[in-house]
Amino acid sequence: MSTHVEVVPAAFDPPTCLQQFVERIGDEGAVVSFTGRARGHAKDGAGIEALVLESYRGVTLSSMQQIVADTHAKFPISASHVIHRAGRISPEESIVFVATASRHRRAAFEAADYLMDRLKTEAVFWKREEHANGSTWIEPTDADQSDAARWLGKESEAICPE
Amino acid sequence: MSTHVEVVPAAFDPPTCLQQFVERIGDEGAVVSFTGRARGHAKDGAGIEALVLESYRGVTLSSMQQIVADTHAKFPISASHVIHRAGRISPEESIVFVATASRHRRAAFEAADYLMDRLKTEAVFWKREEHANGSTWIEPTDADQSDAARWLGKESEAICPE
Amino acid sequence: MERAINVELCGKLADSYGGSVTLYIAPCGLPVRELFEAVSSAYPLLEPILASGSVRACVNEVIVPDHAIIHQGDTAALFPPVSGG
Amino acid sequence: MERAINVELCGKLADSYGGSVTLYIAPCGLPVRELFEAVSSAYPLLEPILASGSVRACVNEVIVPDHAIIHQGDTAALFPPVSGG
Repeated sequence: MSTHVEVVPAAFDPPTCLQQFVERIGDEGAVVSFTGRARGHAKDGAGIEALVLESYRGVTLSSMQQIVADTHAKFPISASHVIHRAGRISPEESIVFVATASRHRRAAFEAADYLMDRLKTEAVFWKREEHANGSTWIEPTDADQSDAARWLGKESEAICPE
Repeated sequence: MSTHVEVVPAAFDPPTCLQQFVERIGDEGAVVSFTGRARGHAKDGAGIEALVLESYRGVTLSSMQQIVADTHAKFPISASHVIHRAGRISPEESIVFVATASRHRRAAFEAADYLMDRLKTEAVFWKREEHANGSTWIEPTDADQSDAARWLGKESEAICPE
Repeated sequence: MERAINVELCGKLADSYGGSVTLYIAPCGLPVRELFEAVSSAYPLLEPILASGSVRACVNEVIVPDHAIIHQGDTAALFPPVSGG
Repeated sequence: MERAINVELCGKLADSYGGSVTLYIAPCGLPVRELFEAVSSAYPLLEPILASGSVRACVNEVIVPDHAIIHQGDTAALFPPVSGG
Protein backbone atom coordinates (compact mmCIF):
# COMPACT_ATOMS: atom_id res chain seq x y z
CA MET A 1 0.00 0.00 0.00
CA SER A 2 1.45 3.29 -1.11
CA THR A 3 -0.09 6.59 -0.03
CA HIS A 4 0.79 10.24 -0.23
CA VAL A 5 -1.26 12.79 1.71
CA GLU A 6 -0.33 16.44 1.80
CA VAL A 7 -1.74 19.88 2.64
CA VAL A 8 -0.07 22.55 0.51
CA PRO A 9 -0.12 26.30 1.16
CA ALA A 10 0.47 27.40 -2.45
CA ALA A 11 -0.77 26.62 -5.94
CA PHE A 12 -0.02 23.14 -7.25
CA ASP A 13 -0.23 21.54 -10.68
CA PRO A 14 -2.52 18.48 -11.08
CA PRO A 15 -0.76 17.12 -14.20
CA THR A 16 2.51 17.15 -12.23
CA CYS A 17 0.75 15.35 -9.36
CA LEU A 18 -0.52 12.72 -11.81
CA GLN A 19 3.01 12.36 -13.17
CA GLN A 20 4.44 11.85 -9.67
CA PHE A 21 1.72 9.34 -8.86
CA VAL A 22 2.20 7.28 -12.00
CA GLU A 23 5.96 7.22 -11.41
CA ARG A 24 5.59 5.55 -8.04
CA ILE A 25 3.07 2.86 -8.99
CA GLY A 26 3.77 -0.51 -10.59
CA ASP A 27 1.86 -2.09 -13.43
CA GLU A 28 -1.64 -1.35 -12.14
CA GLY A 29 -4.01 -1.27 -15.07
CA ALA A 30 -6.28 1.53 -13.86
CA VAL A 31 -5.50 5.04 -12.65
CA VAL A 32 -8.27 7.52 -11.78
CA SER A 33 -7.73 11.15 -10.86
CA PHE A 34 -10.05 13.86 -9.64
CA THR A 35 -9.22 17.56 -9.59
CA GLY A 36 -11.43 20.03 -7.76
CA ARG A 37 -10.97 23.59 -8.97
CA ALA A 38 -12.04 26.97 -7.63
CA ARG A 39 -14.87 28.53 -9.61
CA GLY A 40 -15.06 32.10 -10.75
CA HIS A 41 -18.80 32.30 -10.23
CA ALA A 42 -21.16 31.23 -7.46
CA LYS A 43 -24.34 29.26 -8.18
CA ASP A 44 -26.28 32.53 -8.44
CA GLY A 45 -23.83 33.83 -11.06
CA ALA A 46 -22.12 36.35 -8.79
CA GLY A 47 -18.38 36.72 -9.27
CA ILE A 48 -16.07 35.02 -6.79
CA GLU A 49 -12.73 36.71 -6.21
CA ALA A 50 -11.20 33.93 -4.20
CA LEU A 51 -11.93 30.82 -2.18
CA VAL A 52 -10.25 30.81 1.23
CA LEU A 53 -9.59 27.49 2.94
CA GLU A 54 -8.76 27.55 6.61
CA SER A 55 -7.10 24.50 8.14
CA TYR A 56 -6.34 23.67 11.79
CA ARG A 57 -2.89 22.58 12.96
CA GLY A 58 -2.22 18.85 12.60
CA VAL A 59 -5.91 17.98 12.68
CA THR A 60 -6.50 18.78 9.03
CA LEU A 61 -3.78 16.43 7.81
CA SER A 62 -4.75 13.67 10.22
CA SER A 63 -8.40 13.88 9.09
CA MET A 64 -7.20 13.35 5.53
CA GLN A 65 -4.94 10.47 6.55
CA GLN A 66 -7.87 8.75 8.26
CA ILE A 67 -10.00 9.10 5.13
CA VAL A 68 -7.19 7.64 3.02
CA ALA A 69 -6.70 4.72 5.43
CA ASP A 70 -10.44 3.99 5.36
CA THR A 71 -10.40 4.09 1.55
CA HIS A 72 -7.58 1.55 1.33
CA ALA A 73 -9.43 -0.68 3.80
CA LYS A 74 -12.64 -0.50 1.77
CA PHE A 75 -11.42 -0.87 -1.82
CA PRO A 76 -8.79 -3.09 -3.49
CA ILE A 77 -6.54 -0.22 -4.55
CA SER A 78 -2.77 -0.39 -4.27
CA ALA A 79 -1.90 3.31 -4.20
CA SER A 80 -3.41 6.73 -3.66
CA HIS A 81 -2.33 10.35 -3.82
CA VAL A 82 -4.17 13.18 -2.08
CA ILE A 83 -3.09 16.84 -2.25
CA HIS A 84 -5.23 19.52 -0.64
CA ARG A 85 -4.65 23.22 -0.94
CA ALA A 86 -5.06 25.57 2.04
CA GLY A 87 -5.16 29.37 2.08
CA ARG A 88 -6.38 31.82 -0.53
CA ILE A 89 -7.22 30.24 -3.89
CA SER A 90 -7.96 32.16 -7.10
CA PRO A 91 -10.58 31.01 -9.63
CA GLU A 92 -9.41 28.08 -11.81
CA GLU A 93 -6.64 27.19 -9.35
CA SER A 94 -6.86 23.67 -7.98
CA ILE A 95 -8.27 22.97 -4.54
CA VAL A 96 -7.80 19.23 -4.33
CA PHE A 97 -6.20 16.43 -6.33
CA VAL A 98 -6.99 12.79 -5.67
CA ALA A 99 -5.62 9.78 -7.55
CA THR A 100 -6.05 6.04 -7.10
CA ALA A 101 -4.49 3.01 -8.78
CA SER A 102 -5.74 -0.54 -8.94
CA ARG A 103 -5.70 -3.62 -11.11
CA HIS A 104 -9.44 -3.08 -11.31
CA ARG A 105 -11.13 -0.24 -13.14
CA ARG A 106 -14.20 -0.21 -10.89
CA ALA A 107 -12.13 -0.14 -7.71
CA ALA A 108 -10.06 2.81 -8.92
CA PHE A 109 -13.20 4.77 -9.86
CA GLU A 110 -15.09 3.93 -6.68
CA ALA A 111 -12.16 4.68 -4.39
CA ALA A 112 -11.56 8.12 -5.94
CA ASP A 113 -15.28 8.87 -5.77
CA TYR A 114 -15.38 7.77 -2.13
CA LEU A 115 -12.28 9.79 -1.23
CA MET A 116 -13.90 12.94 -2.61
CA ASP A 117 -17.22 12.31 -0.87
CA ARG A 118 -15.42 11.86 2.46
CA LEU A 119 -13.11 14.86 1.90
CA LYS A 120 -16.09 17.07 1.07
CA THR A 121 -17.87 16.23 4.32
CA GLU A 122 -15.11 15.25 6.78
CA ALA A 123 -11.75 16.80 5.92
CA VAL A 124 -11.08 19.52 8.50
CA PHE A 125 -11.25 22.68 6.40
CA TRP A 126 -13.48 25.71 6.51
CA LYS A 127 -14.19 27.40 3.20
CA ARG A 128 -15.41 30.83 2.38
CA GLU A 129 -16.01 32.50 -0.98
CA GLU A 130 -14.87 36.11 -1.17
CA HIS A 131 -17.03 38.38 -3.31
CA ALA A 132 -16.84 42.05 -4.16
CA ASN A 133 -19.15 42.77 -1.23
CA GLY A 134 -18.11 40.36 1.49
CA SER A 135 -17.70 36.67 1.98
CA THR A 136 -19.87 33.56 2.37
CA TRP A 137 -19.04 30.43 4.35
CA ILE A 138 -19.51 27.23 2.35
CA GLU A 139 -20.63 24.09 4.16
CA PRO A 140 -21.28 20.65 2.66
CA THR A 141 -24.41 20.76 0.50
CA ASP A 142 -27.31 18.34 0.76
CA ALA A 143 -25.88 16.70 -2.37
CA ASP A 144 -22.51 16.31 -0.63
CA GLN A 145 -24.18 14.72 2.39
CA SER A 146 -26.25 12.33 0.28
CA ASP A 147 -23.20 11.49 -1.86
CA ALA A 148 -21.30 10.58 1.30
CA ALA A 149 -24.26 8.61 2.66
CA ARG A 150 -24.28 6.41 -0.47
CA TRP A 151 -21.35 4.44 0.93
CA LEU A 152 -22.79 3.61 4.34
CA GLY A 153 -23.11 -0.11 4.62
CA LYS A 154 -22.24 -0.52 0.96
CA GLU A 155 -19.58 -3.08 0.28
CA SER A 156 -17.23 -2.54 -2.63
CA GLU A 157 -18.58 -3.96 -5.88
CA ALA A 158 -15.05 -4.28 -7.10
CA ILE A 159 -13.76 -7.31 -5.26
CA CYS A 160 -13.84 -9.64 -8.27
CA PRO A 161 -10.79 -9.63 -10.54
CA GLU A 162 -11.50 -7.76 -13.73
CA MET B 1 -19.50 21.35 -25.65
CA SER B 2 -15.83 20.72 -26.22
CA THR B 3 -14.52 17.30 -27.24
CA HIS B 4 -11.26 15.82 -28.38
CA VAL B 5 -11.15 12.25 -29.70
CA GLU B 6 -8.00 10.73 -31.10
CA VAL B 7 -6.41 7.40 -31.99
CA VAL B 8 -2.63 7.57 -31.63
CA PRO B 9 -0.12 5.12 -33.07
CA ALA B 10 2.68 5.79 -30.55
CA ALA B 11 3.17 6.16 -26.80
CA PHE B 12 1.49 9.16 -25.18
CA ASP B 13 1.79 10.81 -21.79
CA PRO B 14 -1.39 11.02 -19.64
CA PRO B 15 -0.17 13.94 -17.48
CA THR B 16 0.42 15.92 -20.68
CA CYS B 17 -3.09 14.97 -21.85
CA LEU B 18 -4.51 16.19 -18.54
CA GLN B 19 -2.56 19.41 -18.95
CA GLN B 20 -3.94 19.95 -22.46
CA PHE B 21 -7.46 19.20 -21.27
CA VAL B 22 -7.33 21.59 -18.32
CA GLU B 23 -5.95 24.32 -20.56
CA ARG B 24 -8.97 24.20 -22.83
CA ILE B 25 -11.72 24.15 -20.20
CA GLY B 26 -13.20 27.11 -18.33
CA ASP B 27 -13.91 27.31 -14.67
CA GLU B 28 -15.56 23.91 -14.29
CA GLY B 29 -15.19 22.77 -10.71
CA ALA B 30 -14.66 19.06 -11.36
CA VAL B 31 -12.21 17.23 -13.62
CA VAL B 32 -11.97 13.43 -13.66
CA SER B 33 -9.41 11.42 -15.59
CA PHE B 34 -8.96 7.72 -16.19
CA THR B 35 -5.80 6.13 -17.54
CA GLY B 36 -5.80 2.51 -18.64
CA ARG B 37 -2.31 1.00 -18.71
CA ALA B 38 -0.86 -2.17 -20.17
CA ARG B 39 -0.02 -4.77 -17.55
CA GLY B 40 3.15 -6.82 -17.37
CA HIS B 41 1.34 -9.90 -16.13
CA ALA B 42 -1.84 -11.72 -17.12
CA LYS B 43 -4.43 -12.76 -14.54
CA ASP B 44 -2.72 -16.14 -14.21
CA GLY B 45 0.60 -14.41 -13.44
CA ALA B 46 2.22 -15.20 -16.79
CA GLY B 47 4.44 -12.47 -18.20
CA ILE B 48 3.02 -10.30 -20.99
CA GLU B 49 5.54 -8.94 -23.46
CA ALA B 50 3.17 -6.58 -25.21
CA LEU B 51 -0.44 -5.76 -25.81
CA VAL B 52 -1.30 -5.32 -29.49
CA LEU B 53 -4.33 -3.23 -30.44
CA GLU B 54 -5.64 -3.56 -33.96
CA SER B 55 -7.91 -0.83 -35.28
CA TYR B 56 -9.93 -0.64 -38.52
CA ARG B 57 -9.74 2.33 -40.88
CA GLY B 58 -12.09 5.19 -39.96
CA VAL B 59 -14.47 2.89 -38.10
CA THR B 60 -12.42 2.86 -34.91
CA LEU B 61 -12.38 6.64 -34.56
CA SER B 62 -16.05 6.97 -35.48
CA SER B 63 -17.00 4.36 -32.88
CA MET B 64 -15.19 6.46 -30.27
CA GLN B 65 -16.85 9.66 -31.51
CA GLN B 66 -20.27 8.04 -31.15
CA ILE B 67 -19.50 6.98 -27.57
CA VAL B 68 -18.34 10.51 -26.75
CA ALA B 69 -21.48 12.06 -28.28
CA ASP B 70 -23.69 9.67 -26.29
CA THR B 71 -21.81 10.58 -23.11
CA HIS B 72 -22.36 14.31 -23.63
CA ALA B 73 -26.04 13.64 -24.30
CA LYS B 74 -26.41 11.59 -21.12
CA PHE B 75 -24.45 13.63 -18.57
CA PRO B 76 -24.15 17.37 -17.85
CA ILE B 77 -20.47 17.62 -18.72
CA SER B 78 -19.03 20.50 -20.68
CA ALA B 79 -15.87 18.93 -22.05
CA SER B 80 -14.20 15.58 -22.63
CA HIS B 81 -10.90 14.27 -23.90
CA VAL B 82 -10.39 10.73 -25.20
CA ILE B 83 -7.05 9.40 -26.44
CA HIS B 84 -6.73 5.77 -27.48
CA ARG B 85 -3.52 4.06 -28.41
CA ALA B 86 -3.32 1.60 -31.31
CA GLY B 87 -0.50 -0.76 -32.22
CA ARG B 88 2.04 -2.56 -30.04
CA ILE B 89 2.03 -1.42 -26.41
CA SER B 90 4.67 -2.34 -23.82
CA PRO B 91 3.80 -3.01 -20.15
CA GLU B 92 3.15 0.18 -18.14
CA GLU B 93 2.54 2.21 -21.29
CA SER B 94 -0.86 3.82 -21.50
CA ILE B 95 -3.65 2.33 -23.59
CA VAL B 96 -6.36 4.90 -23.07
CA PHE B 97 -6.83 8.31 -21.44
CA VAL B 98 -10.26 9.72 -20.74
CA ALA B 99 -11.05 13.03 -19.04
CA THR B 100 -14.30 14.85 -18.31
CA ALA B 101 -15.10 18.28 -16.88
CA SER B 102 -18.29 19.51 -15.26
CA ARG B 103 -19.58 21.93 -12.68
CA HIS B 104 -20.76 18.81 -10.89
CA ARG B 105 -18.50 16.27 -9.26
CA ARG B 106 -20.92 13.36 -9.74
CA ALA B 107 -21.44 14.11 -13.43
CA ALA B 108 -17.70 14.20 -14.10
CA PHE B 109 -17.18 10.86 -12.30
CA GLU B 110 -20.16 9.15 -13.90
CA ALA B 111 -19.35 10.37 -17.41
CA ALA B 112 -15.74 9.12 -17.21
CA ASP B 113 -16.92 5.81 -15.80
CA TYR B 114 -19.52 5.50 -18.57
CA LEU B 115 -17.01 6.41 -21.28
CA MET B 116 -14.71 3.63 -20.12
CA ASP B 117 -17.51 1.05 -19.89
CA ARG B 118 -18.57 1.86 -23.43
CA LEU B 119 -15.02 1.96 -24.80
CA LYS B 120 -14.30 -1.45 -23.23
CA THR B 121 -17.26 -3.06 -24.95
CA GLU B 122 -17.91 -1.00 -28.10
CA ALA B 123 -14.81 0.83 -29.33
CA VAL B 124 -13.66 -0.93 -32.49
CA PHE B 125 -10.36 -2.44 -31.42
CA TRP B 126 -9.12 -5.99 -31.19
CA LYS B 127 -6.59 -6.74 -28.48
CA ARG B 128 -4.14 -9.52 -28.02
CA GLU B 129 -1.58 -10.17 -25.34
CA GLU B 130 1.75 -11.45 -26.58
CA HIS B 131 3.52 -13.91 -24.31
CA ALA B 132 6.79 -15.80 -24.60
CA ASN B 133 4.91 -18.71 -26.18
CA GLY B 134 2.25 -17.14 -28.36
CA SER B 135 -0.56 -14.70 -28.07
CA THR B 136 -4.09 -14.55 -26.63
CA TRP B 137 -7.02 -12.52 -27.93
CA ILE B 138 -8.73 -10.48 -25.22
CA GLU B 139 -12.45 -9.89 -25.46
CA PRO B 140 -14.66 -7.94 -23.03
CA THR B 141 -14.96 -9.84 -19.76
CA ASP B 142 -18.23 -10.64 -18.01
CA ALA B 143 -17.35 -7.79 -15.63
CA ASP B 144 -16.95 -5.43 -18.60
CA GLN B 145 -20.34 -6.49 -19.96
CA SER B 146 -22.09 -6.08 -16.63
CA ASP B 147 -20.34 -2.75 -16.04
CA ALA B 148 -21.67 -1.52 -19.38
CA ALA B 149 -25.13 -2.92 -18.65
CA ARG B 150 -25.34 -0.83 -15.44
CA TRP B 151 -26.17 2.23 -17.54
CA LEU B 152 -29.03 0.78 -19.56
CA GLY B 153 -32.14 2.75 -18.77
CA LYS B 154 -30.35 4.53 -15.95
CA GLU B 155 -30.78 8.27 -16.01
CA SER B 156 -27.93 10.42 -14.77
CA GLU B 157 -28.09 11.04 -11.03
CA ALA B 158 -26.18 14.24 -11.56
CA ILE B 159 -28.80 16.55 -12.99
CA CYS B 160 -29.21 18.61 -9.82
CA PRO B 161 -26.80 21.48 -9.35
CA GLU B 162 -24.18 20.64 -6.76
CA MET C 1 -20.07 -11.25 -64.48
CA GLU C 2 -18.73 -12.16 -61.06
CA ARG C 3 -15.93 -10.09 -59.63
CA ALA C 4 -13.53 -10.78 -56.76
CA ILE C 5 -13.68 -8.71 -53.63
CA ASN C 6 -11.37 -8.90 -50.66
CA VAL C 7 -13.06 -9.43 -47.35
CA GLU C 8 -10.82 -8.12 -44.59
CA LEU C 9 -10.62 -10.31 -41.51
CA CYS C 10 -10.14 -8.45 -38.24
CA GLY C 11 -8.85 -9.60 -34.87
CA LYS C 12 -8.90 -13.33 -34.24
CA LEU C 13 -10.58 -13.95 -37.62
CA ALA C 14 -7.14 -13.38 -39.17
CA ASP C 15 -5.55 -16.27 -37.25
CA SER C 16 -6.34 -18.96 -39.82
CA TYR C 17 -6.12 -17.41 -43.28
CA GLY C 18 -4.41 -14.05 -42.68
CA GLY C 19 -5.93 -10.60 -42.87
CA SER C 20 -8.17 -11.08 -45.88
CA VAL C 21 -9.89 -13.65 -48.03
CA THR C 22 -11.26 -13.43 -51.56
CA LEU C 23 -14.85 -13.99 -52.60
CA TYR C 24 -16.65 -13.66 -55.92
CA ILE C 25 -19.73 -11.51 -56.09
CA ALA C 26 -22.36 -11.27 -58.83
CA PRO C 27 -23.29 -7.85 -60.31
CA CYS C 28 -26.52 -7.86 -58.28
CA GLY C 29 -24.51 -8.07 -55.07
CA LEU C 30 -24.67 -10.38 -52.07
CA PRO C 31 -26.67 -10.04 -48.84
CA VAL C 32 -24.54 -10.04 -45.71
CA ARG C 33 -26.07 -13.27 -44.43
CA GLU C 34 -25.00 -15.00 -47.64
CA LEU C 35 -21.55 -13.49 -47.31
CA PHE C 36 -21.23 -15.28 -43.97
CA GLU C 37 -22.26 -18.55 -45.61
CA ALA C 38 -19.96 -18.06 -48.59
CA VAL C 39 -16.95 -17.32 -46.37
CA SER C 40 -17.74 -20.28 -44.09
CA SER C 41 -17.99 -22.56 -47.07
CA ALA C 42 -14.80 -21.41 -48.80
CA TYR C 43 -12.78 -20.99 -45.59
CA PRO C 44 -14.05 -23.70 -43.24
CA LEU C 45 -11.78 -22.85 -40.32
CA LEU C 46 -13.82 -19.64 -39.97
CA GLU C 47 -17.14 -21.47 -39.82
CA PRO C 48 -17.34 -21.89 -36.00
CA ILE C 49 -16.71 -18.21 -35.31
CA LEU C 50 -19.06 -17.02 -38.05
CA ALA C 51 -21.75 -19.38 -36.76
CA SER C 52 -21.42 -17.98 -33.21
CA GLY C 53 -23.57 -14.95 -33.98
CA SER C 54 -20.93 -12.60 -32.60
CA VAL C 55 -19.37 -11.49 -35.89
CA ARG C 56 -20.56 -8.31 -37.61
CA ALA C 57 -20.06 -7.20 -41.19
CA CYS C 58 -18.66 -3.78 -42.05
CA VAL C 59 -19.24 -2.40 -45.55
CA ASN C 60 -17.57 0.80 -46.68
CA GLU C 61 -16.68 1.62 -43.06
CA VAL C 62 -20.19 1.18 -41.69
CA ILE C 63 -21.32 -1.78 -39.59
CA VAL C 64 -24.34 -3.18 -41.43
CA PRO C 65 -27.24 -5.54 -40.60
CA ASP C 66 -27.70 -9.03 -42.08
CA HIS C 67 -30.04 -7.88 -44.85
CA ALA C 68 -27.61 -5.26 -46.24
CA ILE C 69 -26.21 -5.95 -49.71
CA ILE C 70 -22.53 -6.01 -50.56
CA HIS C 71 -21.82 -4.82 -54.10
CA GLN C 72 -18.87 -5.24 -56.38
CA GLY C 73 -16.26 -2.66 -55.50
CA ASP C 74 -17.37 -2.35 -51.87
CA THR C 75 -14.85 -2.53 -49.06
CA ALA C 76 -15.99 -5.36 -46.82
CA ALA C 77 -14.68 -6.56 -43.47
CA LEU C 78 -15.72 -8.99 -40.76
CA PHE C 79 -15.52 -7.90 -37.11
CA PRO C 80 -15.30 -10.35 -34.21
CA PRO C 81 -16.27 -8.91 -30.80
CA VAL C 82 -14.45 -5.62 -30.15
CA SER C 83 -12.78 -4.38 -26.99
CA GLY C 84 -11.07 -1.08 -26.39
CA GLY C 85 -9.52 0.41 -23.27
CA MET D 1 -6.86 28.62 41.14
CA GLU D 2 -8.57 29.37 37.83
CA ARG D 3 -6.40 29.94 34.83
CA ALA D 4 -7.16 31.49 31.47
CA ILE D 5 -7.13 29.37 28.35
CA ASN D 6 -7.60 30.51 24.81
CA VAL D 7 -10.32 28.73 22.90
CA GLU D 8 -9.59 28.95 19.19
CA LEU D 9 -12.61 29.69 17.02
CA CYS D 10 -12.51 28.13 13.55
CA GLY D 11 -14.39 28.98 10.39
CA LYS D 12 -17.53 31.03 10.78
CA LEU D 13 -17.18 30.95 14.58
CA ALA D 14 -14.46 33.61 14.17
CA ASP D 15 -16.85 36.06 12.49
CA SER D 16 -18.04 37.74 15.70
CA TYR D 17 -15.13 37.83 18.15
CA GLY D 18 -12.12 36.96 16.02
CA GLY D 19 -10.06 33.77 16.02
CA SER D 20 -10.05 33.07 19.76
CA VAL D 21 -11.77 33.85 23.04
CA THR D 22 -10.56 33.53 26.63
CA LEU D 23 -12.14 31.39 29.34
CA TYR D 24 -11.14 30.62 32.90
CA ILE D 25 -10.84 27.03 33.95
CA ALA D 26 -10.57 25.55 37.45
CA PRO D 27 -7.73 23.14 38.30
CA CYS D 28 -10.13 20.20 38.12
CA GLY D 29 -10.88 21.06 34.47
CA LEU D 30 -14.10 21.62 32.57
CA PRO D 31 -16.24 19.10 30.68
CA VAL D 32 -16.73 19.95 27.02
CA ARG D 33 -20.47 20.42 27.43
CA GLU D 34 -19.80 23.07 30.10
CA LEU D 35 -17.24 24.70 27.83
CA PHE D 36 -20.02 25.22 25.29
CA GLU D 37 -22.22 26.81 27.97
CA ALA D 38 -19.41 28.99 29.29
CA VAL D 39 -18.52 30.27 25.82
CA SER D 40 -22.20 30.92 24.98
CA SER D 41 -22.62 32.81 28.19
CA ALA D 42 -19.51 34.97 27.87
CA TYR D 43 -19.80 35.48 24.09
CA PRO D 44 -23.51 35.57 23.36
CA LEU D 45 -23.22 36.05 19.60
CA LEU D 46 -21.86 32.48 19.47
CA GLU D 47 -24.83 31.04 21.36
CA PRO D 48 -27.02 30.20 18.32
CA ILE D 49 -24.27 28.29 16.54
CA LEU D 50 -23.13 26.46 19.66
CA ALA D 51 -26.74 25.52 20.41
CA SER D 52 -27.20 24.07 16.90
CA GLY D 53 -25.53 20.80 17.83
CA SER D 54 -23.19 21.03 14.84
CA VAL D 55 -20.09 22.36 16.63
CA ARG D 56 -17.41 19.98 17.87
CA ALA D 57 -14.66 20.56 20.38
CA CYS D 58 -11.03 19.77 19.63
CA VAL D 59 -8.61 19.37 22.53
CA ASN D 60 -4.88 18.96 21.94
CA GLU D 61 -5.56 18.28 18.27
CA VAL D 62 -8.12 15.54 18.83
CA ILE D 63 -11.87 15.94 18.31
CA VAL D 64 -13.43 14.94 21.63
CA PRO D 65 -16.91 13.95 22.85
CA ASP D 66 -19.08 16.06 25.16
CA HIS D 67 -17.97 14.27 28.32
CA ALA D 68 -14.25 14.88 27.74
CA ILE D 69 -12.52 17.20 30.20
CA ILE D 70 -10.50 20.25 29.23
CA HIS D 71 -7.64 20.94 31.61
CA GLN D 72 -5.56 23.99 32.27
CA GLY D 73 -2.81 24.20 29.68
CA ASP D 74 -4.78 22.29 27.03
CA THR D 75 -5.09 23.61 23.49
CA ALA D 76 -8.79 23.93 22.81
CA ALA D 77 -10.69 24.82 19.66
CA LEU D 78 -14.26 24.82 18.44
CA PHE D 79 -15.05 23.42 14.99
CA PRO D 80 -18.17 24.35 13.03
CA PRO D 81 -19.11 21.92 10.22
CA VAL D 82 -16.10 21.15 8.04
CA SER D 83 -15.89 20.91 4.25
CA GLY D 84 -12.89 20.05 2.13
CA GLY D 85 -12.52 19.60 -1.60
